Parts: sequence; C-alpha cells; structure tokens
Amino acid sequence: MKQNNMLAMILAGGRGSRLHDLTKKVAKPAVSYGGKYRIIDFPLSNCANSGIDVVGVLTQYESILLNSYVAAGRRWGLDAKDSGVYVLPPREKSDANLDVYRGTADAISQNIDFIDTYSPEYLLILSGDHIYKMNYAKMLAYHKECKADATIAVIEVPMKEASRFGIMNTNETGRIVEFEEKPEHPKSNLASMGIYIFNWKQLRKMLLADMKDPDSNHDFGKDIIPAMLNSGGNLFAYKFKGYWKDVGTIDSLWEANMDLLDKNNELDLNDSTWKIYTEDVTALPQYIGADAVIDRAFITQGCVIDGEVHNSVLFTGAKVAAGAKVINSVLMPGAEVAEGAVVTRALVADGIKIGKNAVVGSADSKNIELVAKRVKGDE
Amino acid sequence: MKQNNMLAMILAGGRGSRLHDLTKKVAKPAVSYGGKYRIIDFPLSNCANSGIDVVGVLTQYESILLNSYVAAGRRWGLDAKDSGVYVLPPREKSDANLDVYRGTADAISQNIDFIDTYSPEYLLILSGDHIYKMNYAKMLAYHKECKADATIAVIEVPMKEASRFGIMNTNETGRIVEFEEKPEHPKSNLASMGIYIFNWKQLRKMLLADMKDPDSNHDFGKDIIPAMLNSGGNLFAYKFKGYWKDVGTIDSLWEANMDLLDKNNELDLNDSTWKIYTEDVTALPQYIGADAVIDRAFITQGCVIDGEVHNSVLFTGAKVAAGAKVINSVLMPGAEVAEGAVVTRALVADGIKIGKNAVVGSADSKNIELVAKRVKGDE
Amino acid sequence: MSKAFGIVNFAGNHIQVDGLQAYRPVGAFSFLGRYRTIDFPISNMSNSGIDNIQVYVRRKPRSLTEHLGTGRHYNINSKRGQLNIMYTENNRIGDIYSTDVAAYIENMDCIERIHLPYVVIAPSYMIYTADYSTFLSEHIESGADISMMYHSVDNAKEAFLNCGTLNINKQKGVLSIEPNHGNAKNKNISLDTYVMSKELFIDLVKKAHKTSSMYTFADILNEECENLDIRAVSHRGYFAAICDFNSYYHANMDLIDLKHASDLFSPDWPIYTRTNDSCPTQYFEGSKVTSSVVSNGCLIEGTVEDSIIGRGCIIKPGAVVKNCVISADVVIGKGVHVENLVVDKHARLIRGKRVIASPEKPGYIKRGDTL
Amino acid sequence: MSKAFGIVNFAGNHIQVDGLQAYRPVGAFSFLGRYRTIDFPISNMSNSGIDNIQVYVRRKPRSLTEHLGTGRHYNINSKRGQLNIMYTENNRIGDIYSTDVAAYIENMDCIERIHLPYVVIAPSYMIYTADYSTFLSEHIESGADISMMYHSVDNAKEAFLNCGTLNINKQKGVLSIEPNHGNAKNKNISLDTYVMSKELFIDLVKKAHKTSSMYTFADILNEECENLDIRAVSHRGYFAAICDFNSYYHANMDLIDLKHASDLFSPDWPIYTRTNDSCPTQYFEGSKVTSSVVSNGCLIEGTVEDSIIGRGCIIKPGAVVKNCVISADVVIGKGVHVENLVVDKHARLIRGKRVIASPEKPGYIKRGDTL
Repeated sequence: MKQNNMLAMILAGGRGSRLHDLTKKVAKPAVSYGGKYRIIDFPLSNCANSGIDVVGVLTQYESILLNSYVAAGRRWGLDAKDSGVYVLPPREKSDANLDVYRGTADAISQNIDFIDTYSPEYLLILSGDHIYKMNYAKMLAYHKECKADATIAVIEVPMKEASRFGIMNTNETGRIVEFEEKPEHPKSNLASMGIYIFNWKQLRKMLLADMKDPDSNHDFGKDIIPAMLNSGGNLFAYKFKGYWKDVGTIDSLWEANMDLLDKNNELDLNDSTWKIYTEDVTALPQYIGADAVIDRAFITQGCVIDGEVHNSVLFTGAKVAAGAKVINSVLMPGAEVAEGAVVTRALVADGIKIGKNAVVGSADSKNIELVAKRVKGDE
Repeated sequence: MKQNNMLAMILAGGRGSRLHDLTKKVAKPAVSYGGKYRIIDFPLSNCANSGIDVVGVLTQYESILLNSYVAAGRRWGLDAKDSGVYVLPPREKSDANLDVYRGTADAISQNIDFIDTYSPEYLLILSGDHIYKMNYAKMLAYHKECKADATIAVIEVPMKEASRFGIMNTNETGRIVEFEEKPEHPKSNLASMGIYIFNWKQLRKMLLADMKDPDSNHDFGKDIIPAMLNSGGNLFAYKFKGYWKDVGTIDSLWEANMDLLDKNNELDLNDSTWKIYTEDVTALPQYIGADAVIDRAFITQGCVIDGEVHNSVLFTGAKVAAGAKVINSVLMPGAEVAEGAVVTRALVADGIKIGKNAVVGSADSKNIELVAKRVKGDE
Repeated sequence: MSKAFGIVNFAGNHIQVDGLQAYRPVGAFSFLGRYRTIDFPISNMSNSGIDNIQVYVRRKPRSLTEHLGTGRHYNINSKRGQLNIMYTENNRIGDIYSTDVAAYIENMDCIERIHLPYVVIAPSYMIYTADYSTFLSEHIESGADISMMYHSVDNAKEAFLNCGTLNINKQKGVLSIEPNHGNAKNKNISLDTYVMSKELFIDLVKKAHKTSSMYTFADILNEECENLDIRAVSHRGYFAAICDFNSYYHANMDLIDLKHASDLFSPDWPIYTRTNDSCPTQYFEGSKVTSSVVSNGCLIEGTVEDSIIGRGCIIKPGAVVKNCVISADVVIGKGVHVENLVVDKHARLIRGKRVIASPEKPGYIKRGDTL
Repeated sequence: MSKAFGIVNFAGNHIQVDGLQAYRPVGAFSFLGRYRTIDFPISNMSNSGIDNIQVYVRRKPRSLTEHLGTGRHYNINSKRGQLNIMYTENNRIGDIYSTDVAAYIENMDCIERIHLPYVVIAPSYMIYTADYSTFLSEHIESGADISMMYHSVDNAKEAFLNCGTLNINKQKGVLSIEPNHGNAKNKNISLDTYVMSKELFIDLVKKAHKTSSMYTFADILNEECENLDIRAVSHRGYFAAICDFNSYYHANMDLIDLKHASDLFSPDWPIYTRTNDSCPTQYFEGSKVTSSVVSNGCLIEGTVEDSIIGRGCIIKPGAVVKNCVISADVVIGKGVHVENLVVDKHARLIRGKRVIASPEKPGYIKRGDTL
C-alpha cells in the first residue's frame, strides 16, 4: 500500500466523565461498544480501510488500557513495513518540561517532531470517540479538488438541534464562510464532525504561532479554524451522509447499541467491504441452550445463553442463565445474569454479575440504569 | 509460544549525556550501533529469543524516536497474538498528576497497573543501553532453582576496575550477602549488570511501600535491593559469561564497534541461533566499486564503497567516494565521505557529510573525534 | 521455548472424508463453526512452547496456507518462531506413493537444518488437547526411544475404524500398531502423536523409505516395536478423530453440549484460530434458536435447532435448520427446511423446500452449490 | 487504494531456466544477492496502491510461500489487503495442460469474489519497475479494452528469444502477439503485463479455456486482437527478462554497475524484500573485493571480483571468486578459484581447486552440492 501522503492523528484524550463509572478505569475511546468493539476501533478501522498507514493517537488521561490497546496496530492491519499506530502522550523534551496537552491544537503542536519524521503532505485530525464509517480517501480527494486550505467534515443535523453543535455556514460552492460554535440562532444545520484535513506545511506554521499566543485556547474549533477563516482561508465543508454518533452519555451509548438491532441499520457492521477491526479475543462461538429464547438481539462469540434475551446487545463472554431475562439492555463484556434475574433497560458494565432472581432496571425508567457494581441476589 | 509467566520491563529513560550530540535528538537506547542496530535491539532481541512475549519500555527524555522505534514490535517478532512491546512514558492518572519518573524503581511503581493486567509471576528488569546477548530463560530457571526472592545478573570485571561498579558479595552458594555501590575497596569482582528477576507479588508490595517512603531515591540499586538484603531476603547472583558493554561515552561506543572487527569476536552477531533483530530498512546490497580497497571492515547494506576502508565499521547507507580513506573509524547511518577526504579515529554521526579532501580526526589523538556537523571540503 | 520442534502431519490415505476433502485437506476443515481442525494441534504445540512447526500438506493447500499465515494468531513469535508449510510432489490422495515418509524425505534438508534435539509429531485430523511439554519431559525422563499417545475407547467396534490401535504390555511398552478391524469394543486408539529425538526420527524415515516406497511412518514404527523402546502414554479428556464423513458430523454435533465442550476447551489452554473480523450475529424478530452453536456474522430470522452455524450464514424467515453442521457463508432460504446435513461453504439452499437426510446417514451439500 | 487487484502470473512453459528452476519457481529465484525476482512485481503493485494480490504458483511452492508470508514486508495492510498464493493441480512444468488459463479457471471462484473492477496482471520472471496506477488511469481514460506494456529492444536477435513480441500499428493498437523468432534486431518485447476490466479478464479466460485446453492467456489475446481494442504502452527504464539460464546470469551481472542499478532502484519506488536479520558483512585482513555487490551476513577473507555475493556466504582465505553469481549460504573454500558460475544456495565449493566455466557459457553449481 502506497502512502497517500496523509497522516492521521486521533484525539483520544477525552475523560468522558458523563459516562461515569464506565470511564473510571478506561478513557472514553476505549469504552466497549457493539458487542465486540471499542469506540476507537471505528476511526482506526476507517484509517486502515482508507489506505492510511500511519496513525498517531494522542492520549492523556488514565490511558494505560487505551495505550496498550491501540499499540497493537496488527488489530487494524496497521503493522505493515512502513505502517504503525503510535501512542502519543505528553512528554518531556530538551526544551520543554513535561506538561499536559492544553487543547486539541496543542496536542498536535507538541507532536510536530513526530509528524515531521513522516513529512506528510496532508494531516487528518480525527476524534477518538465517534462511531461512524467514513472513507477519508474520498474526503482527501474532495480536499484536493477544492484546492482547500482545510476541509471539515460536516453532517446535517435536525435544525432544532443545531444549536448544540459547531455549525458551518457555507456558500453555494460548499466553501465555509462562517463558523459558529453552538449558535443560539443557527443559520444552517451543517454540524462539524471534528474531522479536519489540513495541508501540513500550512498548519505547521499556524500551530507554531498558536503555541506562542497567550490568549489562545490552543483548540482547533476555537482558535485555528476561526483564524483561518479570518485570514480569508479557503475552507470547505465535506458533507458526510450516514450513521454518526457521539456517545457522550449512558443513554446515548445504550441507544447507539440498540440501533444495531434494526434490520438494515445504517451503520451496517456486517458490510464486508468496510469491516471494523478489533481485538481478536480467544472465545468459543455462541452457545445457545435448549431452553433459550432469543428475539431481536445482537450477540457475539463467547456468550452463553440459557435464558431469555429480548431487544438486547450482548458483548463478548456475557452469560444469561436459565430462567433469567434480559430485556432492552446491554450486557458489556463478561457480564453475567444469574438464574431468575431480570434486567430491563439497563447497561451492565464489564464483568458485573447480577445475582439470582435480582431485578435490575425498569421498563418505564426515564434513564437507562448503569449497573457498575455487583448486584447480590438470593444465595 | 506459551508465556513463561515473566514480563520484561526495560528501563530506557537515560539521557546518555556523555554521548553529547549523538543523544541530542535521540535517547541513548536508540543510538545506532554495529552497522545496522540500535542499542535497545539487544535487550529486545534477547527477550524475543528467551521466549518473553510482553515487554514494557519505560521511556522518559526526548523519546519520540525511541517511542516510535520500539512501538513496532514486529521488528523483534513481538507482535503475535498475546505479545507486544509497550511504550510507557510517565502519565496522568485519576489519583496522580503527570510527573516524571523519580528513579528506576519509581518507573516500575508508576506502571503497576500495566503489569497487573498481565498478572505475571516474575518480573524481569532490564536496562535499555547495554550491548550483550543473554538467555533470560536460563536466568529464570536459575532463579526458580534457587527459590530466590530476587536474582541479579553479574559479570566478572577486572578487580582493579571493580570500584567503578555495583559489586555483589556472595557466599559459596551464590547467595548475595552484601551489595556495595562503587566500593573503594571491593571485596569481589562480581559487578551487577542491572538485570533483575523478581517475584512480582513480592516486589509489588515493596514498591508500594517504597513509593510512600520520603527518604527513598526510588532506585533498585540504592533502595530496593539493600532493603531486601536487610530484611534477610534470598538474593542470588547469576553469573553471566560473555560480551557485555555499557557504551556510556563516545570512546566506548567507538570501541564497542571496533570489537566487531575481530574474527570470532565474543559478541558474534553472525550466530544464527541467537539473532539480533532490528529495523528492516529498505536498501540495496553493498556496492563495492572497481577501485575500492577494503581490509578489516564491518559493512552493511546500503553502503557504497569506492574508496579505501581500513579497520572501520560502516552503518546503513554510508558512502565512501573514490580516493577517500576511512581508517579506524565509525561511519554512522547515511554518513558520506567525499573524494579525497581522510577520516581517522573518528565517529561520524548520522547523515553527516565530510567534504572533498577534508581531513578529520588523527591517528594519534587520545580521544575519538565525534563529527556531528558537516565538514566542508574543497568546492 | 521447547527443546522440540513440531510436525503436523497430513491425514494419510487411510483417512477419507467424502465430500469435504475434495476441496481442502482435513486440517482445513471447518470445525464447530469458527475453527479449523488444524487449530487444535497447532494450539497444542504453541501452548506447549513449541514455536518451530512444520505443517505437511498434500493437495489443495490454498485454504490451509491462508488460514495459517505466519502463525501470529497462534502466538508464535514471527522472528524466533517458524510455522512452515511443507509441500510434496507426491500429493495425490489415495496414491500409494503419497505417504508421510515420502513427504519427509522430500523435505529432509529443511528437517535437518532445525537445531532442536527433539520432535513432536501430531496429526491434523484429530481433535484433542494435550500438553506436549509434559509429554516431552516425561519422555526424556523415561529413557524410552519413542513415546506415543493413545486413548482407550469402548466403542471401537463402530467407531475409529480407520485408526491405528496399540497393542501394549503391562509396562506400557508398545508391542505392535495395528489397524482397527472393528473386532472388539475396547481398543487403545493411537493418537498418531509421537515424541522422539530428531536423530531417531530421521533414521526411521530413511529406513522406512529404503524398506518400501509405500511405507508410512506408522508402518516403520510397527516394524521397530521389537527393536526400540516405544512407550504408550494414555491420553485423557475429549478426543475425536475425523476419519470419515460420519465421524466429522458426530464430532461436531457432540460439542453442541457445553458440558462436552468444556472437556475440550479450557481457559488455561486456549485454542487459537484466525479471526475473520465478522461482526456479532444479529437475531431478528421471529428467530428461534435452541441447543445450537452459532458463529459471528450471521443474520438469523428462522429456526435453528441442535445445529452448528458457521460464520456469516443467513437463515431466512421460516427456514428450519435441524441437526445440521453448516459451514461459513451459507444461505438457507425462506421456508427451506434442512435436516441432518453437512452444508459446505458458500452453498445456497433456496429453491428445494425440504432437504432432509436420515439421521443415520447425514447428507452432504457441496461447496458453493445452489439448491 | 487502487481500483484494480493484481495477479502475478507464473512463468509459462516457454520459460525454462536450467538448474535453478528444479528447486523453486522463477519468482523465488535469488536476484542480486538479497532479492527474489517476485519482489519486483509485488513491490510495483504495492507502490501502485494495489493491495489485493494473487500470486500463482506451480511446483515447489515452499520457498515462495515463505518468502511472501502475509505480505507485510511489502507494505500490504494485513487486514484490508490480501496477498494470496494460488495453487494449481496442473502443476507439471512443461505439461501442455499446465497453462495460466488452467490455473485461473481452477481458482475462478476466488477471482470472482474480489470486489474490484479492474485487474493488473504482471509476470514473475521479469525485472522492471512501473507505476501501475498511471497504467490503470491511462487505460481507463483511453477507453481501450486492454492495455499491455512492451519494451522496445535492439538486441532481439540474440536475446529475449522465449519472449512474446508485439506487432503494433501507428495508433499503438496491438495487431498480433508473436513469439520472438530472433529474426530481427528491433522488436517490441511484451512485458506480459496487462490491465483490463475484471469482467473482460474472466470472459477471456473462459473463452480461452473453451477454445483449447492448451491455450495460454497470451494465446487468446493474440486471437482477440482483431475484435478488441488492445493498446500497447511503451515501458522505459531498466528491463530484464529471466527467460533462460544465460539471461538470469546476465541480468544479475548487469546490475553490478551502480549506474545500471540506479535505473532500476529509485528512492521513490522502493523494492521490498523479506529480511533475514543477517548481521553486516565482515571483511577480514587479506580480503580483496572489487566491482561487486555483496549482501549481509558474509565472512570474506578471499578475493571477489565482478561478482554478486548472496547473504551469509563464506569466502575463505586465498579463494578467488570472479564473474560469479553466488546465492545465499554458499562456502568457497580455502584457495578455491571459481569463475563464470552461478552457484546455488547452500553449495560448498571446497575440494575442487578450480571450477571455471567459459564466459560465454556460465556454469551452474547445484543447490546444496559439495564440490
């Protein structure tokens, strides 16, 4: 595979604090999703499938699991000769002390030396916590076609929700004329997906200037993009159509999992031309017992189902004992539901055991119940 | 390959400041050696050849090249399913701010969570800047045989040099009775090689205690080993025989390279049963011109020799033009010597060009000349 | 790191699995949906610390070559270790000249170049787990020339009919190796699994080759029982031999019972395989799946009972799959009822509404067939 | 990411390289010490963004399989990309039934399953570099049915005698493809390198197969010159065909000149190969090496002139190696004088003190031979 001269940098430093206990020990991009995946599998697989060879992953907070997870580039085929996934936490340099990343732009600025070793023509900036499938090669082709200084991927959101996003206002050619962060009265419904292509040489200069600016937040959305627009830069919006989800809360993570139950759902993880790659966990196939009842479910290897599963997503190694019921729920890796227990509208965290005859969650709860501690049942 | 229950941690945070310009941009373990290698290839290849699957590399200072270099575990075959090389710089945690490693033991302590994910029985601590070949599996067998709490690899040094080392005094069974750091009047010539095997559970407890000790230097040699000895621990010395070199200075780095010119030299890089693996650089074979003169040389692929090479080691892509002479010297990767130039007793750094008819170094200099800047010649 | 290298032998001419074998060697047979039979001997070796493995293959090596790759997914270090596929020119199945001995002779230079003092040989057509490191160390301790594994069975009259059996004395010495004539219930079935010094192995191969061009390695062993100290080592745990079509079917069906499967699969002894990066399986409204083993990547809308479903299968609404072993990427169409079948890869059962074989003689649907 | 998949074809029956070919297919021949000939077509494809490659092989596939591995060292993504080795049962070299067409037919299901609209076909016995992405895009732009590469030579009387030649009109349309009869100095040698739609490729293969069991793909193309728009694309730069023993020797010797080598090797177009992790080469006192290309891992104490030395060779004191192509792991003993030879892998020239062939007819020393 020939380098297409574009290096990708994934911003994966988010704490994801609204995911509560799920992100207590792992960074948000490493949160499990969709039965066998972790969220960061999506941008990484997209990179592999788009012909990108080298990916830097900018990590920060509580990142040991994330760091070791992405370091195994083989998982996404990113381990060929000139290929690699490189973990880039903040680090000490001869001319700078060890310090955290001050913002999304600073995270890139602090790794200019890394990027320079590959001297890419283009730099692709991605977020590590979005679920979507996208061909960045096509976006790059559009970027080149437009002779853009920067190209920003956008997605149409319902107009009434537009004020929750960073909104791009474009002219008829698709050129961005204005960027508004969470505007009260949005002029368009094109929301930024936080995916940027820059010409590296040009961005490099801007970053060096930005680093010295005491008033900057060192952030792409707040500083770099506005500065480019102000100086008359040629910025284009690249319209993305398809499934895209930022799973910031327990409810939205649950929802994103539930989306997979629909026949012909938009994400289509079964598409063999655009596979999402992930860790290859050694596990048995799914074992379905004699009295199991399954309707509408998304179940992966290592699961053992002897009870009932309705409208639910079961992750690697989840177990549902005879007589147990799992309804409208998500069982994360290794979660176990004992005999007679009933789990409804809940998200059961990794390895959590629900005891015999215990009842968790309820059908009419407003929010999804996160079960992050063992639930004792009858002994 | 089945895990032999031993995880290796390589301390690779050294600045190597006595290597001057060579370590300005790369950490010492990443310094080039022996034509095609980097120093850290030795402990990493030793791990691979000893059947160790998981290696953590503790980096600190100016480590971007080192980090990306070791991250490609495929170079040492450490990329099988449950295998990996993990770069471990200091990092931010939920209960601790981002801080540098305070000592060799602290570097391990700060990564207890990483080690715990593999729950190894034994922990092997290595240094990233020593050149040697060693079967750690044999050392582990010895450790088990002795039922040791810790085993420390030692090498016999000339008695008169012993006061430069950490010296282990042992009884007749090989048990360590005393450890003296650089003793004025050494009682033995068994120098510690900085290679330790610990029982992880036991070490883990000691590290947790050490972290809280305000008087500790958080260092294996200064704190952990003495504490184990004081508490009557069963520490054994494992005698290593063979080539072992710590290349701390330009002179010793040059010397270590010159050692390779000897027929049947002790390091024997040509031994197919214990290969040292390294980066697979795309390069032509060696091209030797019509008027070349080579006697006693160690030359690798990518070199083009049209001049004279005597008693010298040439690294990947080094070029010696017609009429040039390279004598008792080391040309590091990509170094070029133009027509008529003469290089004697010098170490020419990566990519440095020696201009036409320039004269560098001299046959009777006391020290080896490090050439780290372009030398202009006749134009 | 073991002192032994491994050899995974191909299924000899005594093994004939109708149907499936026309497309790939027995080692590449799909097993329990997501595995291939060769995963078992290779995982056994890898888990035993053997990382230098030669896999011998005769005809149709493509699927096996692709499945094995460089062995990284078996945890074999890609620099220090070696997983090599060894071919032979004598590769016609059934050809009396096409023996394991002929293949070893043809690749003798590669065998001789290995710097390890012992060899462990295992077959590609048997499903079992065993720790070869114990096998090796006990062999060395015993001082025997050769150690070989066997499994005592009580159904040798109707099963294992193509396998070898061991005749052993009280001290576990092997007196002879004979084919199973089906004349007795209780037999010691040979696991075709040996350990010996590399030197002796080479000697025996050369001797066999000299003695007769159609001699197999088992033949020469049988002949040498008198001269050599050959010890039989009893194997315990799950054991199946894929020696004909029926045994293939039943070995799969057996493992639908999680209790039987737990005999074979242990968390301490992982069985590795190549991942296909399939997504989880989607069960839709109306699906009814019981007593089955299902692989990833399936879309299930119909009924599945007492069956094994391979990766990426589509079971349409109203379809009924019963007592079947379904390979990867098979489609069972709307309202199609299939029973007692082995369905090979990429087959599409769409038009024929009832494809039912008798439970005594399960049927076979060819690779890529559309019915 | 290319819209084409790649096929690397085996050397057809018109290619016969005495000696070397008995041990491995032409694609696995050692070239310039550290390469194998197949490195060139595969690197060309990889550098052109083609990461789905089928390599066809006939007899003795082991060395090729091991060399190619999963293609990671050719920069092929191990998940998204595929480097598959395709075997054929019709694998006897020289057998008229053993054609490329027969091999394609045998593996047609694997070809049909590829979801890419174009195919680039290249041979394994030619040494050249070419950007297939330009080749493909120009092909698509031209609207032609097929584009094929040729190289104009002025020595077709004495060289390229087994190759195909193109008869082309002013508009670069291909009128016919004929064997080189050596009857003219100037010829357009076919590079056996084609681009076309996958669909047309499959049609032509099936048509060839129907027409005659001994038809090759070049045969059907020749026949279709009238019906199809086949365009000839001129190739520039270094080009060599390994079509017999002499051309193998001379292609190697040519590249001892760094100027010629610079025509073939460019920093922008890396030629990848599998590393053996050999250490650098040690030159000892008394060694005298001039005008030579030397691989890593050698121990040199003797004299080497105008030669290519493979990996891991030992040239003992007093030995003289002149105008030789030496493969890997060869030993030239004390005082042994060798000249005008191709020495195959693992050979040991120790006793015979002078092994000298004539420069017109270079000699061949067999693999593993001890002289």
